[in-house]
Amino acid sequence: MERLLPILVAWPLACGFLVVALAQVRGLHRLTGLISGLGLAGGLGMAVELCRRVYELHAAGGQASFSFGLWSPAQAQLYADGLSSLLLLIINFVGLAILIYSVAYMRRYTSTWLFQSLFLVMVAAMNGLVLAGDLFTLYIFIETAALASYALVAFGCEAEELEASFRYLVMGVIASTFILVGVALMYSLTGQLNMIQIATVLARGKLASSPALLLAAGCLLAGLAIKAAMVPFHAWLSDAHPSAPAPISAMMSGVLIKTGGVYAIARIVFSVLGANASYAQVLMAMGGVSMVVGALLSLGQWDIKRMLAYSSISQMGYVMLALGAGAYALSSGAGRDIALLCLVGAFFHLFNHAAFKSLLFLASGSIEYATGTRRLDQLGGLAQRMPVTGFCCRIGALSIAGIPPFNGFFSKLVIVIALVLAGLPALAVLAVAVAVLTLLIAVKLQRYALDGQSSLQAQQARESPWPMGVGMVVLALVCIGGGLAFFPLRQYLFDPAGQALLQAPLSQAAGALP
Amino acid sequence: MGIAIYMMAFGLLLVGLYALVAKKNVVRIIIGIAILDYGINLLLVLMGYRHGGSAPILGKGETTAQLAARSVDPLPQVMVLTNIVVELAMVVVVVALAIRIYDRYGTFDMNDIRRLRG
Amino acid sequence: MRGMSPIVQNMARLVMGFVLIFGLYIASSGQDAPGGGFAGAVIVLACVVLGVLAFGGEAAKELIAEHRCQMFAAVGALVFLAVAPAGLWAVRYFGENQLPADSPFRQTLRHLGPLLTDLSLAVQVGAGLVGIFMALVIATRRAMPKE
Amino acid sequence: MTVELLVLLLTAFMFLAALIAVETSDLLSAVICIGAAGFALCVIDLLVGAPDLTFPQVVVEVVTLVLLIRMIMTRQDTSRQTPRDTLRTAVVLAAGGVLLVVAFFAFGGLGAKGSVPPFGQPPMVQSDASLSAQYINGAQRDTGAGNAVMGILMEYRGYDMLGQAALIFAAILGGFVILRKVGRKRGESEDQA
Repeated sequence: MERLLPILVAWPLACGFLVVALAQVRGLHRLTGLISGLGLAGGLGMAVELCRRVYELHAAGGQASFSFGLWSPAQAQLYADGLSSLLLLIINFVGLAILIYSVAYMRRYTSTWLFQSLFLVMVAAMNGLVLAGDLFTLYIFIETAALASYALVAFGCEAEELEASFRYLVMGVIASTFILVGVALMYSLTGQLNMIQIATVLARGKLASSPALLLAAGCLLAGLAIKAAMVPFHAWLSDAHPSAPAPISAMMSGVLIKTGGVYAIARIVFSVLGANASYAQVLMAMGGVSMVVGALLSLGQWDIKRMLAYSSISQMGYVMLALGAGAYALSSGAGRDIALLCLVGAFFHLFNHAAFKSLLFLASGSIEYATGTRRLDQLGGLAQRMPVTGFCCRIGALSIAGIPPFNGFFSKLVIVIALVLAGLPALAVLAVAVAVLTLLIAVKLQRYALDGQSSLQAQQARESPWPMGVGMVVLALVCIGGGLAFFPLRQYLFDPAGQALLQAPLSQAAGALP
Repeated sequence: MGIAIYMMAFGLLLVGLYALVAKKNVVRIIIGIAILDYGINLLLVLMGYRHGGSAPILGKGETTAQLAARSVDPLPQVMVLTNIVVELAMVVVVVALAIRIYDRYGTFDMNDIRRLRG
Repeated sequence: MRGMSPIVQNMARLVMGFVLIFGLYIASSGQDAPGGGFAGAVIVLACVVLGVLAFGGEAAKELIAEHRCQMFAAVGALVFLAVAPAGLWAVRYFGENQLPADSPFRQTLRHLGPLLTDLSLAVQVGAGLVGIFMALVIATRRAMPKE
Repeated sequence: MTVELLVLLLTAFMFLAALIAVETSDLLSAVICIGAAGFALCVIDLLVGAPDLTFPQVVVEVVTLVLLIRMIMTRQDTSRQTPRDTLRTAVVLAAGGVLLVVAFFAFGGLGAKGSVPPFGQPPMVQSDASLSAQYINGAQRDTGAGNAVMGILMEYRGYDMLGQAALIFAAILGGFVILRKVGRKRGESEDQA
């Protein structure tokens, strides 16, 4: 089983290399789409298998984790537990749906093999990122995924896209510098790079609240907060995400900011630094502010993709708030069950957001494909002209708004309940208020794009090609099914993921202390 | 003296950060990226230094224990080596971006390069 | 980009061969001395840069086509993916098994894996970077008339 | 002691060169200053026992310089001499000041406790349990590499090597993507292509 972990990175990567090689051979260049599909399908299969194994171990009550090191387990560079396997499932599933969509969408661009190859490299890097058990490996893969995304944002080579990519790259370089300074300081302080070993050294408590640890943790968290576009550092996201081709917007908003930002923050805070009260406050403050500011900024936009990009900040705020509440419950002695509920809420919302935000970005891409514009005030009446896109867009909008049968409602409900139980009723009220704001955003999207009078552009719109429809319908089904299947999903995916963070060695050690 | 050296390395990082955040010229921003990379490489390689240490390469007839007793820390060097690859990768992408931006906008001035937020 | 004077061209012709050999040496000697695949590849790139500066971009453009560079980069990367695990396995197997440490067979095999890994990495990085450099040269030339 | 003094002088030189590169008005001098800083870094690498780093550092340095100089020489810099962006400068200076003060204490200034090990005493020296002590003690036995840096890079941390290969591949493809002449197809051929 451990041997599966490097293959999860190497297989999509090999397919990505193969795509470029085949594209240069006459007669074989038509195979590139198939090869890239195989790359992601293989990744998805392995992710499902990993989830199954992790669940079996979890159900048996044992240590539900695998680690893979080339030499000795103490130096393991790869580590998989419930959280990693959940993220792997999200990455590969959403990636596959987006790839199917992009087969048709990318026909308007040149050199599509470069797109497919970069997409696969990005997915492989994200797989490696969530599997990293070593801080420096984490850094390398964050950097690889980011580098691929810089190039993909500029894929259209138009002036705006190049500009957005440049601004994004500058922020990315600042972020990765902070991350690497943090990793270097952490190594110098503890003499280790492996996360478990660092946590063990830190748990001895010699370094507690020393300025050096403050600097190291501060650099790491600041760098990752830039990657996650949390509010003081959110400026790049609203340029980069809308400028990319729609499949890449979907991938970045739906998956990249979660793996490179939120996942890495959760992993480092819970598994390496130890979830104490001060980190909990930092996370909750960051999450709460992002939630409100993101929603307010989103409401004022008239560009569909820009509106969706700002709402990503807000929704990631929810996840961060729930993670912070989990850390708070853990450190304030409210009990592990409540902490677990907070984390389950966070991961459920992360899962749902990956589905509905990718869906909405794909739908907006489809609208742009058909009408040539993304301005809400130039659209209208698309529900009749483009039935499949309209239907999927409506489902995505209802999910993000938190209307009951869809998945967004349930995850927000879990988060609100968990916040109340954790003794943070004020934040629960804030979460409900932001949910109302999000509802307004969804209403605005539907009112101007789908309903009402058809504008000039919208009257000539035709339904997009079928691969785009397939990609959207798959994600829409997840949005419908995710809400109804909360309890099985919780049992099979979210509980192992939450336990993985709570079971981290440091939390145990901290629990043992008075 | 050790602290002074480390502070210089941090100062280098801050100069790079300043160039990235406050400067308005594409070339100067690229220079800032290069400075940041130098700062990081410097910080890492300094963290691995040991008083009177020498390169971690096994001499003729030397045992591993003797090597471990005399050499500098090899792990930060490995990190720097990897980071140099990252640096070159960044430079390739950012120079390509800058050239294309110049093609499209006809300038290196970020004040004129702002069609976004329109 | 035009070429430089004949003196420079002759000197460059003389030096380029040595630089190329030096790059290959560096790429293949990472095991016991400073060097490695990446360093070797970048030295090969420096050789191409020298050639382009001396002889001009036109001369190199026909020799180094973009699709060929992409091809070589991808094939080098694929070989790297195939060879690196085998090399690791070989190092590990011959590091742990019972053959005497100084037997030439074991020494050879032990070094072969890392050597191939280094060389494939050098092919990937070298071909790719040379291709990018040529693309940059062409892009630079296109910008010239604007002055 | 002499090594420390030399390293201090060279880092100060790098700092000054970087400052000049950022502040000078001429772009070409800026690029040359940054080249000087890079070569100072190579000398530091040699001084502190890291000859493995000098090769890649020098060559990457030269390639960067050539790229930047060609980029500047063929293009006119039409950027205006705008007044300094005071808000951003103030933010950076404030954040940088805080960072420097924290870093000063983090590196053991004024005898702060629990600091980063002082210059000249890497974690390897402090304890045998540290990662690099484990690596260096096993390098020759496990990997047969006389060069510990390469042994670690290629074998102990072989997985990073995979990440590196992916990273440089992404950069190469990214370069090709960005330098394409045409990104989007236009006109009638859109729907059939």
